[in-house]
Amino acid sequence: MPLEKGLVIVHNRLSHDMYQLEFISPEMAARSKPGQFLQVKVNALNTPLLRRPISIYDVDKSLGSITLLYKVVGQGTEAMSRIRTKEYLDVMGPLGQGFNTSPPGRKILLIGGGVGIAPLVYLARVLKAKNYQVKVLHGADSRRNLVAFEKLREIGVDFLPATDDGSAGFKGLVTDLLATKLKASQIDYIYTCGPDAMMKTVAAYANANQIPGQVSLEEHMACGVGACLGCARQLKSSDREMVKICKDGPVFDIQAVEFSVQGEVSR
Amino acid sequence: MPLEKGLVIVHNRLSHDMYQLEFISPEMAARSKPGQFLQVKVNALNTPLLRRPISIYDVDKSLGSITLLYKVVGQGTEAMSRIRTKEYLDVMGPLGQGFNTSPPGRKILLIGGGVGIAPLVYLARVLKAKNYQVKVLHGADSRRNLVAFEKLREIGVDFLPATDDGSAGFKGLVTDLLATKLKASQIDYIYTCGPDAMMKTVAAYANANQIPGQVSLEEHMACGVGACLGCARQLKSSDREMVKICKDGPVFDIQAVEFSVQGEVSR
Amino acid sequence: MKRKDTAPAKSDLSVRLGPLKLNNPVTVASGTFGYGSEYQDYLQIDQLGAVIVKGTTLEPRIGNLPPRIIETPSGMLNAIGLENPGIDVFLQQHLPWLREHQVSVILNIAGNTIDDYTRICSLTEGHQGIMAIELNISCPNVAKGGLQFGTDPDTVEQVVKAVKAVTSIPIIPKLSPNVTDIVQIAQAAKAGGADAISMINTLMGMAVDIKKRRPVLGNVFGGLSGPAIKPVALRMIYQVYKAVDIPILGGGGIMSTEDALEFIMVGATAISVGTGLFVNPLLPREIIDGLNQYMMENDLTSLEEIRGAAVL
Amino acid sequence: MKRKDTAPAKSDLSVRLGPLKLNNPVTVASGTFGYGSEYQDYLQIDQLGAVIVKGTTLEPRIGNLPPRIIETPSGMLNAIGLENPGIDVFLQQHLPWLREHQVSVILNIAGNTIDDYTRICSLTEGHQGIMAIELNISCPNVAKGGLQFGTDPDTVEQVVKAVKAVTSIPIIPKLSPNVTDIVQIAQAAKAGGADAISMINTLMGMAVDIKKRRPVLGNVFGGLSGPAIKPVALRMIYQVYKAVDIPILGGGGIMSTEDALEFIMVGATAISVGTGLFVNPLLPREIIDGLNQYMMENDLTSLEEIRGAAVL
Ligand SMILES: Cc1cc2nc3c(=O)[nH]c(=O)nc-3n(C[C@H](O)[C@H](O)[C@H](O)COP(=O)(O)OP(=O)(O)OC[C@H]3O[C@@H](n4cnc5c(N)ncnc54)[C@H](O)[C@@H]3O)c2cc1C
Ligand SMILES: Cc1cc2nc3c(=O)[nH]c(=O)nc-3n(C[C@H](O)[C@H](O)[C@H](O)COP(=O)(O)OP(=O)(O)OC[C@H]3O[C@@H](n4cnc5c(N)ncnc54)[C@H](O)[C@@H]3O)c2cc1C
Ligand SMILES: Cc1cc2nc3c(=O)[nH]c(=O)nc-3n(C[C@H](O)[C@H](O)[C@H](O)COP(=O)(O)O)c2cc1C
Ligand SMILES: Cc1cc2nc3c(=O)[nH]c(=O)nc-3n(C[C@H](O)[C@H](O)[C@H](O)COP(=O)(O)O)c2cc1C
Ligand code: FES
Ligand code: FES
Repeated sequence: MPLEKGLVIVHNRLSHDMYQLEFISPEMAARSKPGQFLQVKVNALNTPLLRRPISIYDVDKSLGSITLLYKVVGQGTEAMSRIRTKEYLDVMGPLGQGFNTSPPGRKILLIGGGVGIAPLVYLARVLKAKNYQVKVLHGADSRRNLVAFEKLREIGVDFLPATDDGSAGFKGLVTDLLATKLKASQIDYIYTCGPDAMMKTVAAYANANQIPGQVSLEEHMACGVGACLGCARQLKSSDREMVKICKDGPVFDIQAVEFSVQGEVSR
Repeated sequence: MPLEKGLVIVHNRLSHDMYQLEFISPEMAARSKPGQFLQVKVNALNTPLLRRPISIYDVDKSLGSITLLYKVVGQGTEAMSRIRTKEYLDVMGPLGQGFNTSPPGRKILLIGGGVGIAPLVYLARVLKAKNYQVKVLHGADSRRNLVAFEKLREIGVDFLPATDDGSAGFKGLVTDLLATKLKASQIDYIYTCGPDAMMKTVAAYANANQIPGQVSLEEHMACGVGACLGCARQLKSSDREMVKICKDGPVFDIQAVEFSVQGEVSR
Repeated sequence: MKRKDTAPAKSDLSVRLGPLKLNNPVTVASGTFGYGSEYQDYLQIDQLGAVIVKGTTLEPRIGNLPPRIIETPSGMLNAIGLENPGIDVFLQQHLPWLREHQVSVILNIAGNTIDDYTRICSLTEGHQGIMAIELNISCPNVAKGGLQFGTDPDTVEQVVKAVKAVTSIPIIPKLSPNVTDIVQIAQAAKAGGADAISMINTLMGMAVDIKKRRPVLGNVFGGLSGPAIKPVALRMIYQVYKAVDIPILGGGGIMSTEDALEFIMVGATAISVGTGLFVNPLLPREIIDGLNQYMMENDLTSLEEIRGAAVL
Repeated sequence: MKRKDTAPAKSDLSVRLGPLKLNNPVTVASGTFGYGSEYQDYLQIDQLGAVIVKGTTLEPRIGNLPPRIIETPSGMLNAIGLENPGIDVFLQQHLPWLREHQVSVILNIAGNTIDDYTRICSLTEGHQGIMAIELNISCPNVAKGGLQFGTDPDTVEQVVKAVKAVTSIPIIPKLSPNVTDIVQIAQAAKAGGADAISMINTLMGMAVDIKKRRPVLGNVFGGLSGPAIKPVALRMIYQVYKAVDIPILGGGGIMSTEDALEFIMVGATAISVGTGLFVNPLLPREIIDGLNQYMMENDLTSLEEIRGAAVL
């Protein structure tokens, strides 16, 4: 079912502005791949008008549920935080191309910044089940926003946090943790998702060390299915054609993307 | 304070579509008179855009609280029903001219239809405290929507319900109850609020029996304070001037109003 | 093929939009439905009254720089910039797919000059499966100093006349609402020989990124669509229905069956759903069902009975 | 009076709107604030940059039949029909009250003919306390076949010229957005001698009561205001700011300080709050405070520094 009203069974506030929502949709859960996303209708008022793209954070195929992790940043996510358990979530998906879940090599590094950890958790679960050696780096402002900690421990991956205030793990940027504490020779493949500045640094590192990998990009979306051409973006300034983030992405090869080609909208 | 963020202390569903909401605002409570109303902002999304006019249903001056009784009929009242206790209600008021609380005579009849009972309850309380003999007629579809029953019993007035399905009190229209079971000579003053058709019948009865009284009218509102001229209405088709329901009313003398001068908007 | 008469409780939703016979009045607006395949998981597209495909030009276009869309109160601005693969690719790749799926296709075309429009129309000759051509005349018209084609009555009449001369396919000019007098434009379209008119296209608007102190959209201006513009769309259709005898394909902010009924009651023969698809991809189907139910509840045998009913 | 320099952390919000010096750029839009007294429980009206009073005509008018307003997505339609007590009552009853309250008053006037406008202006001569006159030229113009005054550049120029000839009070024509080319209208206003222009008035729209199968509003059409129209307002102000050298009093859907900043960044010198007042009667005060804070955070000494900053 590409459109679902999924019963909300869990909706928790994890930190000041981070929430976790789990809903039931066995078919959607069965079809979801790491890196894909859903278009969520946050309320019945048509305000905000458009659906909001939210990554698939985790899937429980036995329960037939999908979990989302989101951060309240504006009126859409604020309205979303008001959805009650036992209500039905109006979602479209799974949408987009997910991550490559058969990367070359064995030693896999996942780097998430902030809520950018969301698409990497289900990826970690799938890679781990395929017996890859998975190491996850997660950068946050402080300990209380390392919200994926428990899931990652349960999945059983190697977890290295970095916090701005040093309240847990490495004190500083997650990219500094990468540069100073890891050996490039020990990494076969890199996945990253987070703020543009972070992904830019990670991509430079990957390219400098000739490590293949993938990134997950964001762009404002309307349809989410490739029909409106609203989410177009040039991957490199030299590209003549644009890609549709919703349909051709949101995941792209790390080498294919040039960061700072254009800025994000700040409002 | 004509604008208040009042702490919501009670918000209950009373029947299928009727809710009762009590919030704290000592100053607003102190200033409120029966028949006045509030302009309620139902959420923070600006959708619906305009505030919703809701009558003052009851006031507890010692607690400093105001209670509203409302029926969910559209997206505004639906959004209102989602306000949680401990949140703050954004309200303007008290607005408009209330009922005459020193009516001539002693034997006072209040007739409410459906949620039109709302402004009559606080009126009953005030009149009762002034030692008037108060009789309240309330028409509803069935017993479960006689939601003001407990408050009226507590106030200690004579209460005569009428229900369409006969599940409580008189079986039939409240206007038939009035016509068949009451003696006009036993009524010194009439107040009424409810659907136009009901008020029209009550007004005809009052006029035929030369009983003075007041009605509470409704019209779509924007400002609620007399600034936009949006809620204008002709009281009689012969009137040259229009009145502003929000500021000149919502209460008017029963003799001054001709019903069916114009229809309500049905959408 | 004969329609099954055994289907339970089905009203006859068919409408005649000028020379076009549609099974039902519900179409999807150009630019919001791609070339038809994008929404196939959500809708059985052969159930739609018609599919109006993405605006197509003579040559391929890469469109505007991002950001291309931004949400606004009850609406959105878009400045896609007519990204499309060009008419040849449409005719060779997309049209066969649409034909296979037995969809009624309305081709939406755009150009910078009258010549562009006539050349695209000529190219479509001999290709089966295009039910009508919708002329998007809201593009900047270089010859007229940057104002849009659709804002000048004379140009509207000329462009319609010119395309009518080169094709036998019914022509539906799509009117821009960014004009002083929509009736005058509709009259010009009719004078040019239009078979029906489509209205409204987007209102021109913009948004500012106050942090960056610059326009949000890469293109500065964009087209405003969605529920925000519904009151303007209804007003313009009302005006045209009252003054000009031409069938109207109406849209602008339709989000529900009730909205569709408003459009029909001010005179629209068929309606289009655009931005509403993004919010609810099942909307066209829901409106078809909703209209069916409305007709049964109100004992209507044809939507003709309520068309223009609210026009005084 | 000297301004107190001891007040903590206050930016200089004053602006010059042509010949007018306003303490701050925040005004309240005509027709949404009555004659000033209605909102006095909510706002200290002398703190406003200016109060633009209800549209006033030569003779009293009783206005349109109800319903006069209806909510729409992120907006509302109004068809008040210029209910007002006439210019005499304004001058005798309302103006003295406003003077007493030390408010900067902009009188909004409307008429059916050029003569109406000049006669009202003449009547205001000799009355203290009117800082400027806003000309509402969006009323139906009988001489021009029912289209509005504000939609024809020649008429705009004529009416402005005519009123400038009879009064020394600064004149601010208020432009209708229901036009093909707003720049042309603004140029005409300037050519007529306007001291500033005000924009935008409401977009013409309507709504249908599908149960009754008739228009909702007693007047059929109404003016669309509120956040729904903000993108259109911003676009038009951007266009005019870029092309015409005239100060702009901008508004249309302003609901927050951020909205006000968008208007200033596309070129508005002052802004007006209309429909937003109904939602939040404290809004003008909140915007004044918000702009003050913005100036401090961004080290601005004058709003001049960001005016038109987003115009490319
Ligand atoms: C493929 C994809 C996956 C995502 N996954 C997650 C996730 O798992 N968890 C999470 O918290 N967030 C995720 N985001 C970001 C999330 O979509 C935005 O934070 C959200 O749309 C903001 O909506 P708002 O109304 O709260 O904020 P506002 O800033 O008020 O939104 C205003 C407008 O901007 C758009 N917008 C704002 N930020 C973004 C953004 N970063 N990307 C795209 N559109 C944006 C909104 O859709 C809306 O149109 C994802 C984005 C994309 C594109
Ligand atoms: C003075 C006054 C006192 C009122 N007191 C109460 C009360 O105590 N309890 C209660 O349940 N209702 C009361 N109402 C009616 C209440 O205001 C409407 O039911 C409510 O506005 C409907 O909003 P909605 O969005 O849920 O419905 P919708 O029908 O979706 O509203 C659409 C539009 O119509 C307007 N509207 C709809 N019905 C009415 C109406 N009857 N009067 C005015 N505007 C209307 C809304 O404000 C809105 O603009 C009162 C109305 C007035 C004028
Ligand atoms: C993303 C997007 C792209 C559009 N592209 C086109 C187009 O290529 N050609 C065209 O004539 N109209 C185009 N439109 C306008 C729509 O077809 C429609 O006329 C308009 O959006 C109003 O309807 P709505 O409010 O239902 O969306 C586009 C609209 C949107 C939102
Ligand atoms: C109820 C109402 C009455 C109005 N009356 C007038 C008027 O008398 N004269 C005028 O020039 N504009 C009038 N307007 C238009 C407003 O002044 C303003 O230009 C318009 O509403 C757009 O701004 P807003 O979206 O902030 O409301 C009125 C608007 C409303 C909502
Ligand atoms: S969001 Fe519509 S094409 Fe990507
Ligand atoms: S609601 Fe504005 S005058 Fe009554």
